[in-house]
Amino acid sequence: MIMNKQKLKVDVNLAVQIGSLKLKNPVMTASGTFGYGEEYADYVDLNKLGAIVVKGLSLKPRLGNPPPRIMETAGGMLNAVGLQNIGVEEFINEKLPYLKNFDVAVIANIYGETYTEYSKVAKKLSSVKGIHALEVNVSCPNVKKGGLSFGSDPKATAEVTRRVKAETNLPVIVKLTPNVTDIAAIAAAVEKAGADAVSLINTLTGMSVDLKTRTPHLKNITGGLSGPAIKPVALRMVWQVVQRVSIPVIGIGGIMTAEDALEFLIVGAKAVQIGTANFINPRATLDVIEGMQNYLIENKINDINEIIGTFQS
Amino acid sequence: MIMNKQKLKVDVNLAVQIGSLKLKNPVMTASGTFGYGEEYADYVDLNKLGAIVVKGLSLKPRLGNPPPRIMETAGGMLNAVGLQNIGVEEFINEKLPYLKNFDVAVIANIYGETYTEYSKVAKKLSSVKGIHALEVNVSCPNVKKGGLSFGSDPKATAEVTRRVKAETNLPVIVKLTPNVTDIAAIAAAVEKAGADAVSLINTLTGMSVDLKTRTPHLKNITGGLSGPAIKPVALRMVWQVVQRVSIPVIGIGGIMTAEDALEFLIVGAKAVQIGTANFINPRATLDVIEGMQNYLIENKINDINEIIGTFQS
Amino acid sequence: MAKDIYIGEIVSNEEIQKEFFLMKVKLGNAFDDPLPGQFVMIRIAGLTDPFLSRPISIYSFSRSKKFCTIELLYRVVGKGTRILAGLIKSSQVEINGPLGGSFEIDESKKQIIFIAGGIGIAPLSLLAEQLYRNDCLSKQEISFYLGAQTADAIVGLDKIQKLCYNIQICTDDGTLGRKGFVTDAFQKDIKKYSAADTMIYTCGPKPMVRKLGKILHGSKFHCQASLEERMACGTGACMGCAVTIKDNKGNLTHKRVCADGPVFDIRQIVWE
Amino acid sequence: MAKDIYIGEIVSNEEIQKEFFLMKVKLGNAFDDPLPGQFVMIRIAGLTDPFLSRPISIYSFSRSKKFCTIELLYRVVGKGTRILAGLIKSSQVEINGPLGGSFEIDESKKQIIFIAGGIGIAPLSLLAEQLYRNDCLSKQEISFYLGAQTADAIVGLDKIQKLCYNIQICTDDGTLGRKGFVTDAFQKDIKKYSAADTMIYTCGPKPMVRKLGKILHGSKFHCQASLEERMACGTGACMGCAVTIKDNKGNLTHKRVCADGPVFDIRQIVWE
Ligand SMILES: Cc1cc2nc3c(=O)[nH]c(=O)nc-3n(C[C@H](O)[C@H](O)[C@H](O)COP(=O)(O)OP(=O)(O)OC[C@H]3O[C@@H](n4cnc5c(N)ncnc54)[C@H](O)[C@@H]3O)c2cc1C
Ligand SMILES: Cc1cc2nc3c(=O)[nH]c(=O)nc-3n(C[C@H](O)[C@H](O)[C@H](O)COP(=O)(O)OP(=O)(O)OC[C@H]3O[C@@H](n4cnc5c(N)ncnc54)[C@H](O)[C@@H]3O)c2cc1C
Ligand SMILES: Cc1cc2nc3c(=O)[nH]c(=O)nc-3n(C[C@H](O)[C@H](O)[C@H](O)COP(=O)(O)O)c2cc1C
Ligand SMILES: Cc1cc2nc3c(=O)[nH]c(=O)nc-3n(C[C@H](O)[C@H](O)[C@H](O)COP(=O)(O)O)c2cc1C
Ligand code: FES
Ligand code: FES
Repeated sequence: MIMNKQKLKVDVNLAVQIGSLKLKNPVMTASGTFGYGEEYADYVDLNKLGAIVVKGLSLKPRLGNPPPRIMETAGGMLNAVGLQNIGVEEFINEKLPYLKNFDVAVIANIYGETYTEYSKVAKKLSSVKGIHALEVNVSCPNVKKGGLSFGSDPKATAEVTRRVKAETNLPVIVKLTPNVTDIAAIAAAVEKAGADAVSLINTLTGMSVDLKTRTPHLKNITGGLSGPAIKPVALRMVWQVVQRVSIPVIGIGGIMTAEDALEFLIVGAKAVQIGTANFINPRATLDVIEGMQNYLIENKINDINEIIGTFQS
Repeated sequence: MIMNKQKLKVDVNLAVQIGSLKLKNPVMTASGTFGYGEEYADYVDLNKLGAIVVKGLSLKPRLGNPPPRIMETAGGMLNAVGLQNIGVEEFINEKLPYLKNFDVAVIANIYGETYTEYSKVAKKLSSVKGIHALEVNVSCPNVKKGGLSFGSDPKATAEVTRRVKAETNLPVIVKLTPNVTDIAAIAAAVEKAGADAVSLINTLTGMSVDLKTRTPHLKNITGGLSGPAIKPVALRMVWQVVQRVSIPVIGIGGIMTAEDALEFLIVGAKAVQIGTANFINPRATLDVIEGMQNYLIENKINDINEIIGTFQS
Repeated sequence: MAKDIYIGEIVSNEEIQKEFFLMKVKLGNAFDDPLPGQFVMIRIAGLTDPFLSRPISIYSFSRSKKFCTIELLYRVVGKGTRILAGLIKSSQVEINGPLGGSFEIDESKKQIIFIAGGIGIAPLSLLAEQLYRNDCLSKQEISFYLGAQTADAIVGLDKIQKLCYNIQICTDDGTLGRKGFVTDAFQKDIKKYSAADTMIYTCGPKPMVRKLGKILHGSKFHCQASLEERMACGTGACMGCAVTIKDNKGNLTHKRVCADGPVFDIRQIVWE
Repeated sequence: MAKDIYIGEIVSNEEIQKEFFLMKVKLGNAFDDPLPGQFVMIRIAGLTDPFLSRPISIYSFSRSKKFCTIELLYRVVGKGTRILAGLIKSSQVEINGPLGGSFEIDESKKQIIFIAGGIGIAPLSLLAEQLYRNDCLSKQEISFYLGAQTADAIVGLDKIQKLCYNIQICTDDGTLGRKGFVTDAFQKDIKKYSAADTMIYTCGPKPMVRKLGKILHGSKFHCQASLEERMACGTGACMGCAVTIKDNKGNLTHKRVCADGPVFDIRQIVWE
């Protein structure tokens, strides 16, 4: 069995704070790439994770887009899953109980096609135990209605934020889309609207063509680009947003290794999410956590917070 | 010597028309990646190219950004050259004469920090023989002033287009930045302002961090991401723009092979530009041209124009 | 039934037929006994291009005291398989598995029919082997319909010949066995079989499975089909490998080939 | 002097010292005779990760009737060189070269001084060899100052011992030769040399070259330094490998290490 390096005794602190949410380490799973947790339980001790962000939840179950839904690209992949999910009710009844068995923060990623849908999903999830925060997806580029239109407009994004905040006492993380001219402006609007944190980036919209048939590789034509290919764009946007807002920023995009994750922390992200890397290496999350520990030990730093935002520009 | 496949007798037509500009094939070099042509003359018979787009020219010589200027990324690279160039005068006197020795279309990529600079550069280049078109860079993301601000605003981009058109009789290609929310809207504005064609995409803004020093890998901090990593985004944007405008669209972004180039043609690009691929394979342009010929022969198509825009969405 | 990732060492990787390779991979003994129909996600250790792992069925499996060995029978169709084919002895591959569900074995069925197209023989061979070993069946009762475009694309024959009595080979161009589609060959024989006592297992290209679905439509034959879709995670997390299924209540849903499949009741598969 | 791309076959690739490798590559005979100081861009045929080619100096060169052979002496410092180090005999590499300008040989200078830091010895060795072969100089007149952090990082000694009479070795930790920086060792000896009759050639880590620049500042010594910068094209097209140079008129410009260099007059180099 690989990547099962011997556990080293460490007294370095990896715990970070996202608003009122305390995490044992800054490594979360990215929504849609880790299912509802149990899909990776054979590979990963879920108790070791900073947080599990579950697949995006909508008010009603969603069938999602027709197949084919994914395609490989250079250093990444395209997906057009179309937010297929079991709906918030079934999540609460079927999936949440399993997650409650673990000592790990559970973050529900929510999605709506109208302001009211966002409110309702937020309300439902806030009425149950076992959920530690909400991540609001205003940016899924795969669904023509909703997602994109909200996330690319500062006003709409702010309004979604207000609606969700009005329904919950849980920390609210707004997840931003990179398919915009000025992501920092949107982050600022979201902060003003009361968000407790922002996470970025969601996928960059892309496409690819099957030469044999001259048809798109994805039935949905366009899909979301993720993986190491987008890391430089994600890191740039996180850095821009960190300079603009004072709420915690969660870095996402192409993180494969602890080194990648540390780049995000150094430019100012308080935590990171691991997405596509889970597909390439099911133990990516644990490897990143272990790599962070080793980095701190080698550099004689005893608290991860000491390196956050230490970028020398 | 490699990639020197035996030349096969072909009677397939590769010639395409970009407005009034006739090209012997749809394969151009991307500005800034092929120098002024002579840098690649040892590897490539320049007569075989569809067109040579030279390094971006400004009114006065530019020192460019301090080093380090480039960094490798997953499936691509970051650059922050900062438009170092010899200036339009020296180009006309020192570089253009050399290019005139070849039977190839020469396209001058121009850049300004003010509307007047754009006008002046356009005027100077239009007064000399040997230049077949102007490509207006409104999108270089590396220079804080100019570039980005023009290209991310439809009005400013349109104004630059009008200024340049007013000074020249050469076909004017406006090169768009991908760092925007709605690239099709900008393309539409540019078309309305009289552009003869649009080319896209320029680089996506990104960055990367040196963990040892916690400093940026690029002195300029941010740089432009290019290479196969960005191809899906480029292809998506080209497809969106093709649907929106009726002027010719030139596809750019991550093209490494003939297959990549054909994807752009199929979604509707009339021609393509090869950029970063030249660094990986100095003969990339010729390999793409040859690959296109082979594709046409294998598929019994005798004119490249027959596959342009044949995307079945 | 735990899945995990292992570093496998290539024992051999031979081109047994033009474009068809048989890869023997040595794995740690912790690797679970695979069930017929299960697959692995394979990638080259340390290589990030190709980016995604490739799903390949487990063609055969054996366990010794110290380690176990899986065989993968694969066809070179693109970038990833071409690179796999280039791997030499003792190269390392990352193996994630065993993944997915398996074919169901119904002891009550006296007659087993396999219908395979080209490389579709891979998962069916492991099943045939197991049925034979379990000797819940005698050789006589296993019929194998094997089809491909041409003789060169018929693989794995040697192995199934040991296991099956009645083997029907079809090629579209008639270069081997009967000329025509394997599904047509089966359709010609269909009256020979009684739906009640028969279980059909199939794997092959979409058009073939689809055709078979049409043939069986409305009949009482029970048929388990192993499907293929592009995969990212292989473990049920990404929802990338969806196939459209009509459930018993008649509702359309998207199932995951990797986790809910790869084996589905052919009647439930919805073709666009 | 035409550059071109070639498929090279690895004849050998040995770890001659911890983390230091010597790679022998067989190339087509069309490969031009390299001048001392020139380099190649090397990548693994068909591999796209690492994405950019790596610039490596030509350490030695020989030509037979049928082919020619280049030797590359390199240190594993990161991803690309680690992968290069993993290549086995008869693997294929893509070689683009010979690239860049070369050291200038000034016959009028009677005394030659080499100052190398670690792997910086690579391009200087080829030059020493050539000077020796041209016998425009006798062994006595070549002094070689070779420095590194520690004994393990001193490479290529065997070869230069054949070529140079006076070899000064320095290590920061004193594990071999004098303790201290090679630049200090040279500074101690500087009075022994007459600026008018001496040519200094140097290559090594930035801090070393910079230090040497300071030492020589204001003196009449002529010194040619080979510099390193990250490269994309290696052929002068991308402007990526810029170094800041003060030209004779005192204006600051950015020169390309790959095309205008890699060798520059140390007096012209502007350090931030
Ligand atoms: C459960 C399962 C079991 C399989 N078992 C076998 C087997 O035993 N032997 C065998 O030869 N093949 C098998 N396949 C098909 C095999 O996965 C593909 O042939 C292979 O992924 C092609 O990769 P490529 O890079 O060569 O082709 P490319 O076309 O370059 O691949 C591009 C992308 O599409 C995916 N892809 C392409 N074709 C298929 C396909 N038919 N099914 C799924 N994904 C595909 C690739 O994985 C990759 O992500 C199986 C597929 C699945 C889903
Ligand atoms: C003209 C020239 C000649 C050289 N000759 C030799 C030689 O003979 N032997 C030798 O061991 N090394 C030599 N180098 C340095 C060698 O190019 C780097 O050590 C190598 O590129 C590091 O690659 P990496 O992937 O292992 O390191 P990484 O740090 O992973 O590389 C990341 C990126 O930075 C670049 N890079 C990192 N360090 C350097 C450096 N010092 N110079 C230029 N680019 C760098 C890489 O090429 C790559 O693009 C030379 C450099 C130049 C410019
Ligand atoms: C298959 C897949 C499904 C995804 N589903 C969601 C989702 O439901 N909600 C969401 O906010 N983001 C979703 N994402 C985006 C990821 O959470 C993440 O923001 C993005 O992939 C970039 O990170 P990465 O490069 O590490 O994957 C999905 C990504 C992938 C690849
Ligand atoms: C080193 C470098 C320099 C560039 N300089 C210019 C430039 O001067 N003007 C311009 O319009 N685009 C410039 N570009 C952008 C390219 O022309 C092209 O639009 C971009 O690299 C995407 O294509 P590619 O992925 O094929 O490289 C430059 C790109 C690179 C990598
Ligand atoms: S491949 Fe991810 S769910 Fe099946
Ligand atoms: S590496 Fe491109 S100009 Fe030097």
